[in-house]
Amino acid sequence: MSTVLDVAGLTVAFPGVGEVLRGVDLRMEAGRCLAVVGESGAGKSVLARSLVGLAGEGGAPARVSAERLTVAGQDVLGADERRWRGLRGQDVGLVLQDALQSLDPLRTVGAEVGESLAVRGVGRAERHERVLAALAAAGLDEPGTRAAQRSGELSGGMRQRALIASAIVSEPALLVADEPTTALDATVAQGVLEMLGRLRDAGTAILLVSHDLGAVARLADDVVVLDGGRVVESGPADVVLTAPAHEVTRALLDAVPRGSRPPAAEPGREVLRATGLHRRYRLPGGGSVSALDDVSLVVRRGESVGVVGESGSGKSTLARMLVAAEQPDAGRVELTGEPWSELPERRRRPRRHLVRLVPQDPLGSFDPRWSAGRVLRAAIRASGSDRTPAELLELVRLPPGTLGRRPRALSGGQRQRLAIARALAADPEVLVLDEPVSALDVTVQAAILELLVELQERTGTALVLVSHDLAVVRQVCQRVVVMQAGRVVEQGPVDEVWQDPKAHVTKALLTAAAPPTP
Amino acid sequence: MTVLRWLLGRLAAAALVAWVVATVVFFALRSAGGDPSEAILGGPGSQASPEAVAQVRAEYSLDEPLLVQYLLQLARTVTFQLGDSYARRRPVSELIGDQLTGTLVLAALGLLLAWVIALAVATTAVLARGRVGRRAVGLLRGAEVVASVMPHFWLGAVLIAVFAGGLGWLPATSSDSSLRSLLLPALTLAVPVAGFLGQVMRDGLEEAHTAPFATTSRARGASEGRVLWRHSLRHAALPAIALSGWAFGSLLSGAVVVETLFGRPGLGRLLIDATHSRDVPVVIGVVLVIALGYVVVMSVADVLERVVDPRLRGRVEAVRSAPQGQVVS
Amino acid sequence: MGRTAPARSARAWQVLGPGGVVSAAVIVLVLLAALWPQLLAPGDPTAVAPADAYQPPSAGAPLGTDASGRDVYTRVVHGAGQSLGVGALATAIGLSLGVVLGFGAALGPRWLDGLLSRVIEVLFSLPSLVLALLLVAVLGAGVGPSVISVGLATAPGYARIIRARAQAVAQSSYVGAARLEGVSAPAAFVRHVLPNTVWPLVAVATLGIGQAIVWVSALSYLGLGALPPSPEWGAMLNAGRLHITTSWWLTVAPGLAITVTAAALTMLGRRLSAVAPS
Amino acid sequence: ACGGGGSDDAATGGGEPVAGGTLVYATGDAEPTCLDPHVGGNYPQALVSTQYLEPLVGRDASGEIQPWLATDWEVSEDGLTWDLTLAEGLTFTDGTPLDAEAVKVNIEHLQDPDTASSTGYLGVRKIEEVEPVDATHVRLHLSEPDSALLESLSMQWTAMQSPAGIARGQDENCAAPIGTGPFVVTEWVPQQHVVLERNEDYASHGPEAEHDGAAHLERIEWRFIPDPATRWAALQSGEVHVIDNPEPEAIVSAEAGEDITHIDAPRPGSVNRIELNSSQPPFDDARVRQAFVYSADVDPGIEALYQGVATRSHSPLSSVEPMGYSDPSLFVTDLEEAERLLDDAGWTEVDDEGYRVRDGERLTVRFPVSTNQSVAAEQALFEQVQANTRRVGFEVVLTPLDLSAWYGALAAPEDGGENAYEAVSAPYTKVGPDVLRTLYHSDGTVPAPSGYFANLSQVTDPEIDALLDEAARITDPGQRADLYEEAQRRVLEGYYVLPLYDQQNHFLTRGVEGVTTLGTVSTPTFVNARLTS
Ligand SMILES: Nc1ncnc2c1ncn2[C@@H]1O[C@H](COP(=O)(O)OP(=O)(O)OP(=O)(O)O)[C@@H](O)[C@H]1O
Ligand SMILES: Nc1ncnc2c1ncn2[C@@H]1O[C@H](COP(=O)(O)OP(=O)(O)OP(=O)(O)O)[C@@H](O)[C@H]1O
Ligand SMILES: [Mg+2]
Ligand SMILES: [Mg+2]
Repeated sequence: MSTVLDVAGLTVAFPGVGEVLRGVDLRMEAGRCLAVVGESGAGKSVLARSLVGLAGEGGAPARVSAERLTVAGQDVLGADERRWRGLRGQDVGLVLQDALQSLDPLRTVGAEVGESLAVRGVGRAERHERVLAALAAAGLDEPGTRAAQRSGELSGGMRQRALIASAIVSEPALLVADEPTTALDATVAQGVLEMLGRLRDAGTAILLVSHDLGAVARLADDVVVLDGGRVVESGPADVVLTAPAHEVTRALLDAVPRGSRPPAAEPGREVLRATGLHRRYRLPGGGSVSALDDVSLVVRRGESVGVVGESGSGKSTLARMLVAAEQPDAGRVELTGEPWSELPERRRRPRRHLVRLVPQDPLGSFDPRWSAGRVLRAAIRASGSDRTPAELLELVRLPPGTLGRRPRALSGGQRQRLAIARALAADPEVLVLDEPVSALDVTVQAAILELLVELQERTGTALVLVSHDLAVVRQVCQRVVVMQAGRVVEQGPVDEVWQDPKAHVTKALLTAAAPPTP
Repeated sequence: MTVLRWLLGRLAAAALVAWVVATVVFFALRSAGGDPSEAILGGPGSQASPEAVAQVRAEYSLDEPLLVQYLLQLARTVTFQLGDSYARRRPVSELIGDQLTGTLVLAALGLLLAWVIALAVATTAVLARGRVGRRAVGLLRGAEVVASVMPHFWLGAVLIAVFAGGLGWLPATSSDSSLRSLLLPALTLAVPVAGFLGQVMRDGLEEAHTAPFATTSRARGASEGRVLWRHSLRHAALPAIALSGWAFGSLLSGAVVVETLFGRPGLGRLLIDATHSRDVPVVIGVVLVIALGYVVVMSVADVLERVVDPRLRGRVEAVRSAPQGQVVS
Repeated sequence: MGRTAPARSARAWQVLGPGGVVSAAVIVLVLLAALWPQLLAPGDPTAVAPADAYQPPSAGAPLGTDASGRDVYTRVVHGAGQSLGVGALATAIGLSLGVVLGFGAALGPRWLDGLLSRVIEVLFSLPSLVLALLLVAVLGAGVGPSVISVGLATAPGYARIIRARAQAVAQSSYVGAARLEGVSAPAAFVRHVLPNTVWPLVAVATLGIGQAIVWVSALSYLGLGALPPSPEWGAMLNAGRLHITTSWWLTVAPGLAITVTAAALTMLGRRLSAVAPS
Repeated sequence: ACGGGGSDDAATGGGEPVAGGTLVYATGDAEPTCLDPHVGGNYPQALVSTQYLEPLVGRDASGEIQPWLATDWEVSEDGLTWDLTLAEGLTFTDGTPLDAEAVKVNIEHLQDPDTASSTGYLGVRKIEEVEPVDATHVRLHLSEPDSALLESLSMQWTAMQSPAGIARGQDENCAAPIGTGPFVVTEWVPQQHVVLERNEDYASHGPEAEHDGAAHLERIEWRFIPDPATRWAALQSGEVHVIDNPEPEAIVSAEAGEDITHIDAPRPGSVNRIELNSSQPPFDDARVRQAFVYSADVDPGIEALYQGVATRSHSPLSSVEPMGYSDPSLFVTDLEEAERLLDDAGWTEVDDEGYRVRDGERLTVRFPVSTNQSVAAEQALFEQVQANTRRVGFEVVLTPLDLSAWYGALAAPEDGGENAYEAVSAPYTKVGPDVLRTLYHSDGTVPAPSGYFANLSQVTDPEIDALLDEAARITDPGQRADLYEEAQRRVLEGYYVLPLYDQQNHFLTRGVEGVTTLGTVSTPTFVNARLTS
């Protein structure tokens, strides 16, 4: 087999930042898939970009040096911009991490996908044909229609596929795919991975950058673990993932949600009851979508309920309904046995502290001008509790120094903790969390989930956890509700559902959430 | 359907504009010193006989109560009957018709020049490489800011003194629509606007040029030039197009000064003269035309934005605003 | 907070960048001239000495003298108060009106939004100089009418920004979060919407002051600006313009004062708006 | 390079004179709203109409009335009947003969209220009836003797137009009046230019004409360029051949240079002066007026601002008026005396801003300035007056106003005006010393229906009235001069006015020779002009 990639001693530095890659060695053959894993900031994306000579994109110009740099069979050590241009798109395809913004929203998908051909002067007719073929190969239905659309008219999964199509349209020997599945929901991600598998089987070498070890396990032949810009471990995938030698690898593997919680000791009194909720939304182009269709749910004290489902299945709508941020078209929600959803806002206000929502995007939920301390003090005042901000920080394991900082100055994990602390200020009966970890790095995600479990055990607050990731739900919840197209299609104790899924969606979600080890 | 609604909305805006203009101008000029009958009878300071004044007052309903006069004026304006000029005794529509093209040509050339300058500035800034290049971009930014606060009358005076009085390359006055005679006034108008457009375009270009889609394009083997022309520029042009509506207003304001300075015929000069002589019909007419022109230009900008950005096509009204803080037009 | 002064200034440099810091320094200087002109120029800006007319810059008169032999430097310094005041006042007028229109449109009922949005659009369609001409015709020349008209002309711009901003903030998830905490609508307005809408305006207003100074000076060109003998920069610039080839300092001094001040305000405003949390 | 007013020995600025061609004239005066100077009647109209309309008589540099369209005139013993003899065989450019009937139509046109003629109307006010005797003889019947009649008829505002032209109606006649002049209006694009084509059949040569036959120039393009700096630059760059109203700076550098010729042609009538409103406090007290005059100290300012272009005047009348009387001894600068006068007048207290106060009233002088009429140098001079009079405690409030508002501020309160001035500068152009009657006769305080009146000092002195009435009746030049001198002396000694300088009327020419100005209202005529290649 031919060597597609041969890199030795690749070092990349940025002025003012320092070295972000330090002597990286990589080697891969055609028809193989090499996965690069590592924590956020390890240098994975820089590595991916370096392979097409675009290391310095989007910032200061990079200083790149290497002992050996052979890409797609060509020695590009010290290559000038012209050489690189000849290589890019033709011999190497790159799929950028920000899939949703990587297609020019002003141009048609066809023009975007065909660009690497257009650059090389391929005629219009041939280009069109090859674009359609690439779109089909990337697993998009109706390639003709898609080619005429613009990226804004495509869903996230479609965009990701179109982007991959644009990288493979010239049939490059090497495809570098940076996090091709992060933006996608589980079932869609599954499809994209399968497609990449087919490409590899057809002979394309794939360099897969990912922090999702589940995805890696399913696709990669070999794995390289990056940490702080250095390769800390490398080897065949099954070896590295089952018998990790380096602590970074182990930490990564540990962070993957695994295992489940024991069922709650005694389900306490009922705190929240939703009966027969309906909600329809009007769509911009006319018509309407049923976001909730006869959904009922009971939440008891001390219990934690997971709500899972594909994107758009109505999970967030349900969450908003529960905290009375929105009114149902039909059906009602009761809070601690008393009316809730049908009350006017004025009468709800005194009992608002009983339910709390932790929103998906914590940063947006903080007034940018308020410090963490002020956020907490306001929450305490609003709920009339007698906790102190310091206590709350302690509860979510944030250092007291956080009090004076603004939300922007906090990391993603810290922000999520602050959002939880704010919700806890009121000693709520129910805490509703909408995708609390989807935006976080695996290791941070693990810590937050742990915190949630611990909190619930300490305070007995009922949790409603909305997620598209069954593994996340399994780690925190005892009971799970599976939704599809606004309806509850399956519910029951997490372990039962996990072992014996009934609904089709549940099965799909489970495959996607399968842990890396066989 | 949406197109029809959009059109109706524009028409409603035009009618509203007419009403506001008529009201504002009428009361402004009527409460200003001086009497319209003077304007009619040969300008202020004329020594017309009492009979003549009385006759004119009756003829122009100036002896009616103010409210009646206002309603009469309103009825005329909203139906776009501009009437006759007091001072020049010609139909206002004719007067404006004579002056309109000159001003439009001037404003259009000004806008064009502003775009050319702004484009040049923005692309240079984005393509600049190396230490010297960066330095130059820093200077360019400073120049943009300075240009954007340059008073027209001063800039124009300097241009005249240098290029006409001093070097004698271009005429100091501008009377026709030949490029030679338009160049200096158009440049005077263009520079401040170019300063703003340049800032906006450079910001947009810098953002678009580092956006993931630009990187992706490079990863496909596209050259810098291709990335610029096929991708980044279109994005950068969007806010600039939206701004051009505002810029038009600014150019017309500027035209008042520039036309006087260069001795160029046009609406701006007509407006000043008419205001000075309290020639209410002319002032209403000119202001109305300017305001409606603004509505038209805004609509054109709307359409253009939709041409460039298909994402906007579904929306009824595009988001547009003056450049940050550029609230005067 | 126990932060030391050097640390603070180091931060200012970081936050504002060199351009911003230089701009801030220029503005401080102009403010000083505005508030305490005697400190920088102890002379009388209106004292005439026809015998000394049109003197080029020299040690005695660093920026030369004008047609009436008045010291240009002294006049520029003493003009700062009026020019800056003019800019600030016009901006204040524009802002106050903009706040009323903008908040009304953003937070009022739908019909009010529709109505006010139209009003804003129509106001926008009347170029500022046109408004100014009308107003000066009514109120007579002088700084007052110029200020009011420039203020009026800026109002729709501010209103539009405020409307967009207030709408965004009102629909932001932090206001939503506060409402879900049981905060009443008026309280949420006072705590979140108002400050988050108004603070970013500080940056915009900074820019606006610079613009207003320039526009009021344009009115001076049409003979409608400040009353003599006030050393308003626009009036000085216009008077000096006629002598551009023979006594260049008469144009250069006030011209620089206007451009540098307006540019500094613009630069600072842009920096501030880039830095401000949004 | 300087050409005297009205003289022809101006330097040619090099180059050979050629026949034909288009001369471009750039005026800084306002664009007329009507090209017929009978309608309204202001200086801009006089400027342009000089090229196509001609008056009945002219005037030479010494103030002597000269024949023009009328070759001879005779006044009856009682001064009530004037017989004019018209030149033979003259026609207007539309072919209409210039005959007695035409004169009648013109005078009646001037007297028609619809025309709203101002200066022209005042000039022919006393004509009761125009009697055409035969084709070339016309008899004017006056209601009272008018020694200024010929002077009035020499002005551009009473110039003769074709009766057929007038008959077209005002709108049409305004666009293109038809006269006997060396040029014909062929096009008027508002705000841009008036195009004047040569009158090939020109025959009515006036006193300034130096050759027979048509003008040398083929065309004149009359352009309106309000900005003085632009006009000057346009002259320098050769876009235009003649500019008016140049800034003193420009005149000085033109004088220093080679190729630009300066024509200084002060306007007749009044001088530029500051009029002090004697009808209300504080200037109803002659001592306060005198104190103002004593403290104004305008000489250094005039020297510096006009750089020798303008000469200080001490007379109410222009230096081109032979009957002007001047007395420099009255207009000294004496601050101590000024202070004393103010103390005497009761303005003894001083407020914390340094202004004098009497009975709680500040010694304020409101001074509205017309931005359309006062050039920059003059406004600067007023600022100096403001600063100078401040030294003795006057507060002068200068208010720049546009023309309408300015007239509004001056107009009498009963006519909706404000009478809101204590000082004002309003030059008045009229041929002959009779302008004094317009400006200082108490009749002049009676406002026209628009509220405007010419006697802005509001002088109501029966003796002055009597002197001026008498002078208007008497035709003997010697007696007339004495009467006018006495009247002027009284005006000056009453400190009603602070004379500044002649009404500045300068022209700069380049690439053209033979530009002369009329001895009447000092407007330029291009009948002799030739472009130099
Ligand atoms: N153009 C650049 N200029 C300066 N620093 C950069 C640039 N690109 C990346 N870096 C820095 O290099 C380091 C590695 O970044 P990189 O994007 O490769 O991380 P990553 O492993 O892809 O992380 P993630 O999983 O979050 O995508 C980071 O500290 C980042 O801030
Ligand atoms: N405010 C709204 N207006 C219109 N449609 C809405 C609105 N909110 C939700 N929808 C629609 O309702 C459906 C359910 O949305 P919801 O946000 O509850 O899904 P979700 O399960 O949370 O999806 P995701 O996992 O992507 O967050 C979707 O089709 C969505 O487009
Ligand atoms: Mg990355
Ligand atoms: Mg959701």
